[in-house]
Amino acid sequence: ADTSADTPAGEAAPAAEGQADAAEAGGKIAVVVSTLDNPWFVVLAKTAMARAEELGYEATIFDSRNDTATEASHFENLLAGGYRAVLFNPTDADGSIANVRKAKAKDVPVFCIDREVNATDAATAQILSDSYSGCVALGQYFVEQVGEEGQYAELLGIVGDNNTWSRSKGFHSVIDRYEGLEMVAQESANFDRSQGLAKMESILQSHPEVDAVFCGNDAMAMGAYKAIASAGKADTIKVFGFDGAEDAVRSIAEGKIAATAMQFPKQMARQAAEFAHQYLSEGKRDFPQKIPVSVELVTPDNVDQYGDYGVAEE
Amino acid sequence: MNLRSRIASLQSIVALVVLVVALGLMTDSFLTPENGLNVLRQISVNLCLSIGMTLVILSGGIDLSVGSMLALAGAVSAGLLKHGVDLPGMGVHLEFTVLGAIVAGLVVGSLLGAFNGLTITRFGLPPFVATLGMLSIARGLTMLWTGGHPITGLGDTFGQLGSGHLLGLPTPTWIVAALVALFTLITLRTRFGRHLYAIGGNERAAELSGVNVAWVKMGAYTLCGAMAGAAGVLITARLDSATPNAGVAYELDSIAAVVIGGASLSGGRGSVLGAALGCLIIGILNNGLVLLEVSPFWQQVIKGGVILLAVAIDRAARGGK
Amino acid sequence: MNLRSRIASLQSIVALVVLVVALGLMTDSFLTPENGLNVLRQISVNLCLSIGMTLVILSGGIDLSVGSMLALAGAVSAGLLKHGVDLPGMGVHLEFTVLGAIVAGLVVGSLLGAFNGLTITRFGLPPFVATLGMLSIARGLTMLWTGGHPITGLGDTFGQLGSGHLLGLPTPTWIVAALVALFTLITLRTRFGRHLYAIGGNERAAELSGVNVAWVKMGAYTLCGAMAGAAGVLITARLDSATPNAGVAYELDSIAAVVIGGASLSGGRGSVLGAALGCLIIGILNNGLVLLEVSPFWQQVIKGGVILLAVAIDRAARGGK
Amino acid sequence: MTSAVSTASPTDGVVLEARGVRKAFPGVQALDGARLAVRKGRLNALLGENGAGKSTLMNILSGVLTADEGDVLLDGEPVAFATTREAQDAGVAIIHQELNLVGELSVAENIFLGREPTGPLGLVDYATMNRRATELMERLATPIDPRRAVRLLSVAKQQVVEIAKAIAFESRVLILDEPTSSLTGAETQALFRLIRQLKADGVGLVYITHRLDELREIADDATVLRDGRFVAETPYAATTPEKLVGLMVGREIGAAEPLPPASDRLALKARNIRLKDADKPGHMRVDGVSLTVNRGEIVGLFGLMGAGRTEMLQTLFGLHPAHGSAEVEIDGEPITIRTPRDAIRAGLALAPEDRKGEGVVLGMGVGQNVSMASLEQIMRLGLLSQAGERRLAEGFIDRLAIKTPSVAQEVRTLSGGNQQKVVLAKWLATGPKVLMLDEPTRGVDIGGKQEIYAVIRKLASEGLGVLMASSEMPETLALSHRVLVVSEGRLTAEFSGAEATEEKLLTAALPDGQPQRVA
Ligand SMILES: Nc1ncnc2c1ncn2[C@@H]1O[C@H](COP(=O)(O)OP(=O)(O)OP(=O)(O)O)[C@@H](O)[C@H]1O
Ligand SMILES: Nc1ncnc2c1ncn2[C@@H]1O[C@H](COP(=O)(O)OP(=O)(O)OP(=O)(O)O)[C@@H](O)[C@H]1O
Ligand SMILES: O[C@@H]1[C@H](O)[C@H](O)CO[C@H]1O
Ligand SMILES: [Mg+2]
Ligand SMILES: [Mg+2]
Repeated sequence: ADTSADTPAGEAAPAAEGQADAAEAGGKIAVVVSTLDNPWFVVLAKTAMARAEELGYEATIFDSRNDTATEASHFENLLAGGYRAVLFNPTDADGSIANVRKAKAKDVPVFCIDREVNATDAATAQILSDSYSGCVALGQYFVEQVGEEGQYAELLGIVGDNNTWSRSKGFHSVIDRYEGLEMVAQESANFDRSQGLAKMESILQSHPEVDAVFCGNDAMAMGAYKAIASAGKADTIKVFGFDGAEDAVRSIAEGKIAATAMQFPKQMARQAAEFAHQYLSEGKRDFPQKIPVSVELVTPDNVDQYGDYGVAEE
Repeated sequence: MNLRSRIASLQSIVALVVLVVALGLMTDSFLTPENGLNVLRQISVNLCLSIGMTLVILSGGIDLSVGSMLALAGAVSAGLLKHGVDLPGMGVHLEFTVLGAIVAGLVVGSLLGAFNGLTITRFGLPPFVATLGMLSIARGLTMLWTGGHPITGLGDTFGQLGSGHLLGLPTPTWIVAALVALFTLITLRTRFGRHLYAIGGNERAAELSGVNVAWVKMGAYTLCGAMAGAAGVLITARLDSATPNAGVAYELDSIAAVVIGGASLSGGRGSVLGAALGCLIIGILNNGLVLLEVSPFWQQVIKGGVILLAVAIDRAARGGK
Repeated sequence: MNLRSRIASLQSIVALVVLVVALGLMTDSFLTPENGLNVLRQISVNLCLSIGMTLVILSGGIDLSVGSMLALAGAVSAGLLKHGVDLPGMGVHLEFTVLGAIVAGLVVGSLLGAFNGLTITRFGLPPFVATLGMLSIARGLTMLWTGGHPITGLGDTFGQLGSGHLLGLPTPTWIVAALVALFTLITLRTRFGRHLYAIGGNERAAELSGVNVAWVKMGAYTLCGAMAGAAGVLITARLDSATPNAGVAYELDSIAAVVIGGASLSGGRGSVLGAALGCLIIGILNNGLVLLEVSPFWQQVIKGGVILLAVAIDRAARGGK
Repeated sequence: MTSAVSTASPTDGVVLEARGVRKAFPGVQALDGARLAVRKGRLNALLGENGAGKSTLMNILSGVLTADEGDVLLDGEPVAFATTREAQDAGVAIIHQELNLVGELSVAENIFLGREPTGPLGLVDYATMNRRATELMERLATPIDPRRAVRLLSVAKQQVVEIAKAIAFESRVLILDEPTSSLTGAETQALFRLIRQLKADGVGLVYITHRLDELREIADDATVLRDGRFVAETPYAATTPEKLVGLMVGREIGAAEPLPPASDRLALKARNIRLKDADKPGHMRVDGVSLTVNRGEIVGLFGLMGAGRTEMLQTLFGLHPAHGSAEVEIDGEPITIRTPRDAIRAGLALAPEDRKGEGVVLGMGVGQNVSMASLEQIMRLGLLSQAGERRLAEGFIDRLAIKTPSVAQEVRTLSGGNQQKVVLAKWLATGPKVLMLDEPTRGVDIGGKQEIYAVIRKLASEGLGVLMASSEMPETLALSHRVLVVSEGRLTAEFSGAEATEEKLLTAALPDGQPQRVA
């Protein structure tokens, strides 16, 4: 398989046992990812692929383009194509279940990464980013920073996406307890930087006095920050993001953005690849169904510990 | 039957055969019965949309809203099946059988399509704008109906429609095959069908000949909506889930299939069979690139290139412009 | 100047005025100078695309690839500015100035556009298919060039292009205003422009009148690519970041703007000024819905509805067909 | 304005009647008190100059347009057809001036469009449809395979299909708006036979033409319109073509001036013009024709429909680069022509026969159409000068008496004859050395023809060479210094203007006619 992309591959040392069992390893592993239209998922998919290749497999990335039907086709094709395992980032917690079951029926193990499927008997294991609790933490930090009174805006991701809602709900589970915190605008900017910018520009028009904006991902946060900075309000309006993207982390260090929540896509992806290896070459079957990977709050106080989508590299 | 459209279909077959042979030589897993069934199943949704799109394109129009209509019809169908509906103000709760839910999906699609037809024929909106408006409206309505969340757990009977088999072939394949046959007949052998060609070929002439242009167009958009509804039901059944984002950008694939199949976007030329070939070409391309293990970034480059090549071969074989 | 297109532009003004008055009455924050500047800044990218799209549509074609060309041009421009490029096999590393990077973006756009023109005029591909292929190819190339990651941190000089001000107006607004003026002149007062209208109106008659149809079309697609390149540079400067998924689905907004501005998709009718009005209408709509604090679900429904209404008013005002 | 109303036309038997009809378009009062009566079993010839309002009136009678004022009476009852369908159902059928066919559909499908016979299951009954289409086309002496796509037929055959379409259904009133403008001998005669038959069956007919010599054979009455107003109605027997022309134009038309002498210096020399038949390998559409045109000379090309004249001119003009070839010299200079651009640059011009498809851009203004092939003339400082364009166009509007409210008027709204003049103006504006004309006066009224002839003569006297393909015998005879006869892609005869007669031309044009003095 060929990815001509400049994957920052193999920053973790190859696991010893992986090399030892390479003889029994080998074959093809599929990385099915919900979309590559978003750098976050590119990191996830490329890391999973790189790790699988280190472990001696041929790995191929499948892009579902945020479409569950395309994902279904990928599963059919890869099952026909003799893949031995699937490292899976589903498009839809419910819609993707049927796909996982198809694989299971053919004894092909599926390891979910980052997003879950709403069934406990389908995937072999699910390594999940806990968006909801991440946003609970983010919400608590939000109250610390903004105070118990004030006006804020929220930029939602794609409104048909589960992550959009788990993040929004996690955040509101905290914020809605404070009556003094008033949400004056809630818009969708589709996880997109330029839409984040345009929506924030307009929001600033009707609500110049907002104190903060909570964004469902870092791309929107960066766009919103641009609008705020252009309006000369960088000092008064606090921006909160989610993901831990490289430029967001840098912006926190530079004091531009208030906080984000670090997901660990690389760590999750590597772990999924290693699980698949254990399944295929070591015969391991007893995986925990759900392995939550906590989402960590990144603030100016601890930002030096973090890098691009993970902990800072030594 | 129209000679030109017959030739047009034949030419797309050339591109199709080239593609199949090339892929067959390049990978073992392509020319297997199982993979063949996969492709057939995978194209069924696009084919369903493309049948309706063919009618609209024949009439000289275009429908950008098929993906959104698909989503709303699928969501309504799933919602009614799962939860039924409270009739407002009457205190009555209606439950839906599988058949009832399917019919509801088709009705929703037809109504949306009829609305497109109305804005186009009654208010004179250009089809591009009218259906672009609908693209946005129907997507918004889908979000409102679902609250942005997928509707899942629709039961086995319903699921059979999408993933079942009949005499060795996937159920959706039977369904769309029947639709292809039906609409081939409609386009080639009914007055409605012939009038579609006439309107697309020369609307003024058709009107002066006494063809009820407005009604025929209404029919085309309504049927296109109905087909989008059918596609919505199929995709929901196949995934056992109606997702609010279903069908985003499907209009492009569907229009591409119709055009690759020999239709002209200025109307009057094209055929349902051609559209079916176009869907097959696109479906095989998607399937083949995956089997060849091409990286996703390169896939897009190659897919674009092959579409250009396929149609260029096609036009060259057809000779002249 | 073409009388018809003058009238067409005037009519879109009706829809625009209605919209502005309505929004002005409905919310205080709409009719402020600052919000006006916002809208101007926000529409600049779409306007840039729509100028090029106007040329293509006038010639009777369509360009679906503008969003992808925008992304590739922006990414190349940003990549060269930030990292320069190694000339393969020569051990030479080239660094780019801001101006050099901007020019590179325009060149990339022009080349992609010229390729579209070539497949259409030389190989006779229907514009829809040719540019659909390019949509896929250029997006894939963008992914390959960026590795799927955004390119950020491009420096203040470059950023000024997108977010700076000049005499109280945003820099991008000056740039697109100049482009609108330039292309209004080109379409209405040069041979090339006149030939575009002629080809779109009756390609055969134009050919018989000695118009070099292939060259004029090449020109239209190349300029459309160049405008997409300019839009790519602008959006990158505005965001201080070239994202690989920039411009997805922008073709629809751009075509919509041109059509709302009175152009006919069958060619020969439309104007750059009309397209500018179309962009304003769409931009004001997007801005207004946010100011009105309509929920995101309803926004889509209302946006679609208002587009339908705006164009319906427009057509009604223009009287019959 | 003498209102020479004759009372001799029968007042009984009126089936369809229009009275006091007014209709305005933006900038034009197209009809301003028009009237017309259609009588059972009689043919009323509707005459008038280009733009007099004939087609507009017919469009009102047949439900295409509605009148602003005035009455339409069917059997004495007022009617208002909202659609052509309603008119058809009431028994009023029309053949429009411009072809209204769907190119992609077959001949039979076009004939029965909107009224297809259906069999069981509501499916279109192609067997019946094709059989009836065959019968109809045979009645019109133009046997064509009913399954053939109309797109593939010549303009003349398409015109016959259009006629078949109108007579396919028993109508009580049949309106024919210039049905013969692209027909020649045989089809015209067949049409006249059919008209006589229809009259005998009691059908009332309206017939619009600019070929007054046709009327003698078929007309019972004649009605004249001028500037949208009713001028006169008279039984045909009680008038003469000259009187009718006087009523139409309101002035005397002078006798044709003699042709100025041609020079003996060559303007165009074309050798071995060849065009392969793209559909039938091995066949030639034009087979090695050589011809010359001197400066100041008008050379007529005569032939039956499909003889290959159009293709010959097209090949010379660079429109068939793939299949055609010719060795061309202009003013003694050998030139290579691969595209119309090459041809125009070398001083050739071609006013094509299909004005809607190849001549005008309907959606553009008169001025923009006129200047289209000579934009360099109106460039000022690298930009198109609108004033220059207006001057250029106004010059031709005067010279050719083009009837248009303004230079900016969309050509779409001009009457057919005026559109033809716009095409001519476009080519004259290029200042050609050799002007090729393909059916130059199709649809042009008598006055307009005279104006066009005068312009052609004048240009010839100034040294322009003219090569003119025309199916109108009188035009060919009156205007040509020399006539070349074409049959099946070859030259079969050459006559000087003096020796050419109708009979000689026709004999030479027949496919197996004996070659006489082949050039
Ligand atoms: N749709 C229209 N819009 C504006 N003006 C029109 C329209 N149709 C016709 N006219 C004008 O109405 C007048 C009458 O036109 P009409 O076509 O009836 O003439 P006609 O007698 O049929 O001429 P011809 O012999 O050239 O066919 C002309 O001046 C023409 O320009
Ligand atoms: N049998 C045919 N099949 C396809 N096209 C045809 C056929 N006959 C004529 N045409 C096309 O129709 C056009 C006009 O036909 P027309 O009969 O006037 O030809 P022509 O040879 O120019 O005859 P004429 O000498 O009467 O002008 C020409 O461009 C010719 O190419
Ligand atoms: O975690 C990812 C990223 O945050 C992305 O930006 C949107 O989708 C989520 O699933
Ligand atoms: Mg007329
Ligand atoms: Mg001819």
